[in-house]
Amino acid sequence: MTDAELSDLVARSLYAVAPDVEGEPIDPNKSFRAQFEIDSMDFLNFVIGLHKATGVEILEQDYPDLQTLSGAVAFLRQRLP
Amino acid sequence: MRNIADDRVHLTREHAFELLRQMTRIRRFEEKCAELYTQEKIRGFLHLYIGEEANAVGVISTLSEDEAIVATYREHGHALVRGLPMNEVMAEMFGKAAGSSRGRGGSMHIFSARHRFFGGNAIVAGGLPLAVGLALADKMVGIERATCCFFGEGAAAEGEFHESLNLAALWHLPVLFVCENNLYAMGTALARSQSNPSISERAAVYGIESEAVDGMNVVDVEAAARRAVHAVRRGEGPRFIEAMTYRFRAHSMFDPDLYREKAEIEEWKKRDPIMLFADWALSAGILHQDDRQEIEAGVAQEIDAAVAFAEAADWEPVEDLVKDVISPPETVP
Amino acid sequence: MIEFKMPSLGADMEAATLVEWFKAPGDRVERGDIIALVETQKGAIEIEVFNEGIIGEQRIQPGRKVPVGTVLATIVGPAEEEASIPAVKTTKPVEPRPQERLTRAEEAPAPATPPSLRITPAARRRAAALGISPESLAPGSDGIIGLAQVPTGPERAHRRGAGLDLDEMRKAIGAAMVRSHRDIPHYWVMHAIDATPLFEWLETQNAIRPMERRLLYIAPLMKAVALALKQVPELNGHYKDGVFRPSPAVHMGLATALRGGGLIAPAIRDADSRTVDELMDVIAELVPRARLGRLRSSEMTDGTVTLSNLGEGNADSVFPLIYPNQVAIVGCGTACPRPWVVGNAVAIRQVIQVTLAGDHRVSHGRHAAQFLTRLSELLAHPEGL
Amino acid sequence: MTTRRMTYREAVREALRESLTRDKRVFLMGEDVNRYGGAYACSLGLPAEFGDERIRDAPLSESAFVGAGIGAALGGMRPIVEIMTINFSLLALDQIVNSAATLRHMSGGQFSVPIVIRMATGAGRQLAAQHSHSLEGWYGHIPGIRVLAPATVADARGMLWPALMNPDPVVIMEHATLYNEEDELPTEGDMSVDIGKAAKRREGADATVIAHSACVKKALDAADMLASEGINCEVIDLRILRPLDDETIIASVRKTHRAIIVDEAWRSGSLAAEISSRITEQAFYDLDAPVARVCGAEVPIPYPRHLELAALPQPQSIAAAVRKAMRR
Repeated sequence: MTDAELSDLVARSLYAVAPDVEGEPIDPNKSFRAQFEIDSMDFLNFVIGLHKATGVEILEQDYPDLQTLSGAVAFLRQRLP
Repeated sequence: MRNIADDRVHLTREHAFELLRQMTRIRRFEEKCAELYTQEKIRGFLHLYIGEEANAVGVISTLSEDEAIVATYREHGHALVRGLPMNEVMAEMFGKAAGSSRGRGGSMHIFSARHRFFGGNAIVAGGLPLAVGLALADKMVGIERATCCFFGEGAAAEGEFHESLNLAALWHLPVLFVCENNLYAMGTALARSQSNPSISERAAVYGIESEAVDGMNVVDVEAAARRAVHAVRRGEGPRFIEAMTYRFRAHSMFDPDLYREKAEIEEWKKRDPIMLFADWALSAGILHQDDRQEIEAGVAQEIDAAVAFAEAADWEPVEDLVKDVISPPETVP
Repeated sequence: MIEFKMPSLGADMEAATLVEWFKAPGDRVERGDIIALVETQKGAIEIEVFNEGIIGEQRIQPGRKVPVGTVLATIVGPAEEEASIPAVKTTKPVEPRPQERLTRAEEAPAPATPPSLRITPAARRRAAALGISPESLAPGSDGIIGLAQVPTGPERAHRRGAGLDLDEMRKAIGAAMVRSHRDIPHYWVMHAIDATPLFEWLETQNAIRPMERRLLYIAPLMKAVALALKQVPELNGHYKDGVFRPSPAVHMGLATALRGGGLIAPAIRDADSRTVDELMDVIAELVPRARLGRLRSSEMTDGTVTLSNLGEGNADSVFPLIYPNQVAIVGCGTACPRPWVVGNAVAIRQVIQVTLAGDHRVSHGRHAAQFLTRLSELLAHPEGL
Repeated sequence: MTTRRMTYREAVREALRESLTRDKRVFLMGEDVNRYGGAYACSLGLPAEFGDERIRDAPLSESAFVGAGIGAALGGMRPIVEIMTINFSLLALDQIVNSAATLRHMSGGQFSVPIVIRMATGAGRQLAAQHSHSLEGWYGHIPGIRVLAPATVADARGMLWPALMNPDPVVIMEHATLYNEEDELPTEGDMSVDIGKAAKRREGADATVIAHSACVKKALDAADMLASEGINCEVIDLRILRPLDDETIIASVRKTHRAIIVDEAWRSGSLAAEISSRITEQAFYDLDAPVARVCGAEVPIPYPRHLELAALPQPQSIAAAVRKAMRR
């Protein structure tokens, strides 16, 4: 999967848990929380969505790596076979 | 014992005793009601029958128990003679649930289905069409009995009086009309309201055999009623009795009696039906002084019991206010 | 002795004037004798006596107007020279009272719109259900706002605060809080709670749970708050029309911030009787729905208490205002590591500062303290939740 | 199921025949019901079948023969009393209001008065100011009686028997312009209808038109006109004027949010006023337009055709009221 495809996948997972922000541009280096007021509940749903889409196991200690678009893409690239 | 089969009066000691007892019951009952009214135990309108007792007693003693009675708002006496227990009548006067109409009617609306006593009608002449209809039902079904309708002379001014007499005569219906002519429709003297003061003559123009009788003489009333009711039962069509009578009390409790002379009232009181009959029966040796005392004592006891019963009875619960406006749903198909 | 009173001769007779006595004191009277003449509004009526005896005192003199029931004279009974017989009782009948009006006038709602606004009742109701102010709606060409002028549902929503007009929501929150601040005598009691056991328990739980079953700390926290409230009924229920009605169940409003500035507190019914996992499921389903403006009306109105958790920001503590007509709100600050005395040593612990705001018309500080103590006990043993 | 065509008048006659046949206690009494055949020919031919006793001509004594009907009902019969027009029924109002309606309650539940009183009502035949009025609402005011208004041939056929079996007084209002209306009815089977519920004569989502008697047809005509404009009316036929079937009315108004009440009677103090009140009492927050009324003009009904038409609700005036409620 290319970075562009991974980026798209992360965005879609985000929009799924926060449909009211769908279509808004995402700053890759800014935290989701700061940009879109994503809280822990949204974040948990987002993480579950990523897991379902990719099959990647995500532990609680991985959460800090997933706070931004670029971080999430890097995390997935590393974990995906 | 009530003898209804004969068309003549047989004044046995027993019968005389009963006539006097019934008149006395009405008199004492109503005197008690007047007292209770001033104490606010009885409210609404209270129309007393005092002075007119011979009519209800004379007429009703000729009727069988299944012969319907339709009466007016001055009907305590008729209800008592018909056999409604005094307790129920008194409770009705109080407005208690143990009353004959569950307390809902009061003095003017005493009803009893089991005594075929159809009220208690406070619309002047309103009862006449009902009596005609009851008689019509009997005639259509083929039951040979009379329906007896009481009303005052004031009713003769209403259209319903004339319509009903015409219908009863036209259809040959078994109705006994009894006009208790006490000379005053509330405060209006007969002569001030009627071009022809003879009510029985009016009945006659409809082809109804009619008779005027001394309403202060219970024997005369009974004799006339016996003749009439037998004719009615025989299928000879309606009969009409005009009983000339007088009420000793005002129209209702709150009536200063401005419209008639004291002397006139005093004159009529000399013809008090109870006094007249008692004096006659005593002098004729049919009744004795002891009988009078026995009657008075028995009546006093009955009245005391009735007052106690009414006092102790319950009010109908307010939750039942709208009960029986129409039939309960389960009885409606 | 018998009291002879002005008789009532009709329901419309209230009083009468005594015109003349026909009997004098000392005269013997019999039942039925006419003893006086009175003038009523209907004319002069002779009044009779229902007892026998001897006229005693005549208390009212001719010419006086007296109400019904006034004693006119006394009558001494025949056997009464020495012994006195109790007077005839003339107690009033117990009148069946007309059915009492049990309904009370509802609290008149403050006029939400100026009287000039012409809006149909159905349109006003739909607007209210959608959280839309009637003033913000454009009337039809006839100047009337009808159902046709009200959006039919969330599908017409615009971005950010989908389905909800956030400006209007802000106004509504403002109005509720103005009312709260004006009408409710608040008090606040704060307590710092060591939540380390909670976070440790969560960490171990989440490590072994599949991802979909992972818990957020709001779920056990809510459960603990609900159980603690159950112990102090004065903090859970509604105060309306001067009456406090405690609620047997805890329906917990969860203050939920909406993207774009809105705030809403949908109610989670029976929070006290659900398991932590059930609560987690409900919250996970409810919060996204709230953000889309797709709450059910019962969820908007059923809360018996509110929980306001600022745990995700950097707030040490919060002093919230009660949502009317509730009587308490629980505010939680951010859990953060703090020095904490454990036994005789100082340790680093995860501490949450919890504030209880109560309505002084219903409860006072001691109730708050009871609640906070109980909450702290419950959080010390999260496995028991 | 086979059907046959019959008029409203024939339906009334069939219902009379059925009742007289099924129950010996039933008899018909009224002015000109026998030799003449009934003022509206409803009893034509019945004397030959049932005799003069049971098809009983009465003199022009409304009070006495209605009162006699009440007495006969008390005496065990099941009388049907016909009053020629509702205007004449005023002469019998004393007996209906003071006796028939009161006896059960006033006697503490001892008596019931199972009488049926039929009368012709309404305008539309140029009979002017003493034969044309719609006073049904006055009867609807009185507790203790049930008031029926058959608007269809099926109701004219099916209401009489259940009315006779009802233990309380029932007044049946037959609109004089309906006697010649025709419809298909089954040739056999029980024709009895329910006498408790209103009926939905047309389903619609935009506005509820509530009518009774002859106005039901006018309301349906108006609904047809409006359908071509894209407005779908629900038409409720009240059928029973007392007790009113609030449930059906309110459910419909809750759905459509608009109510238009059609009543041939005068607006002031009318049945329409009563229904309007009930709607605002029970469905205020569902309303998207003020409750509207289309009523008779407040004049004695005049004789000339054009003035009589102008005095009564018409499909055009009903449609106009619906459009106004729709803000069109």
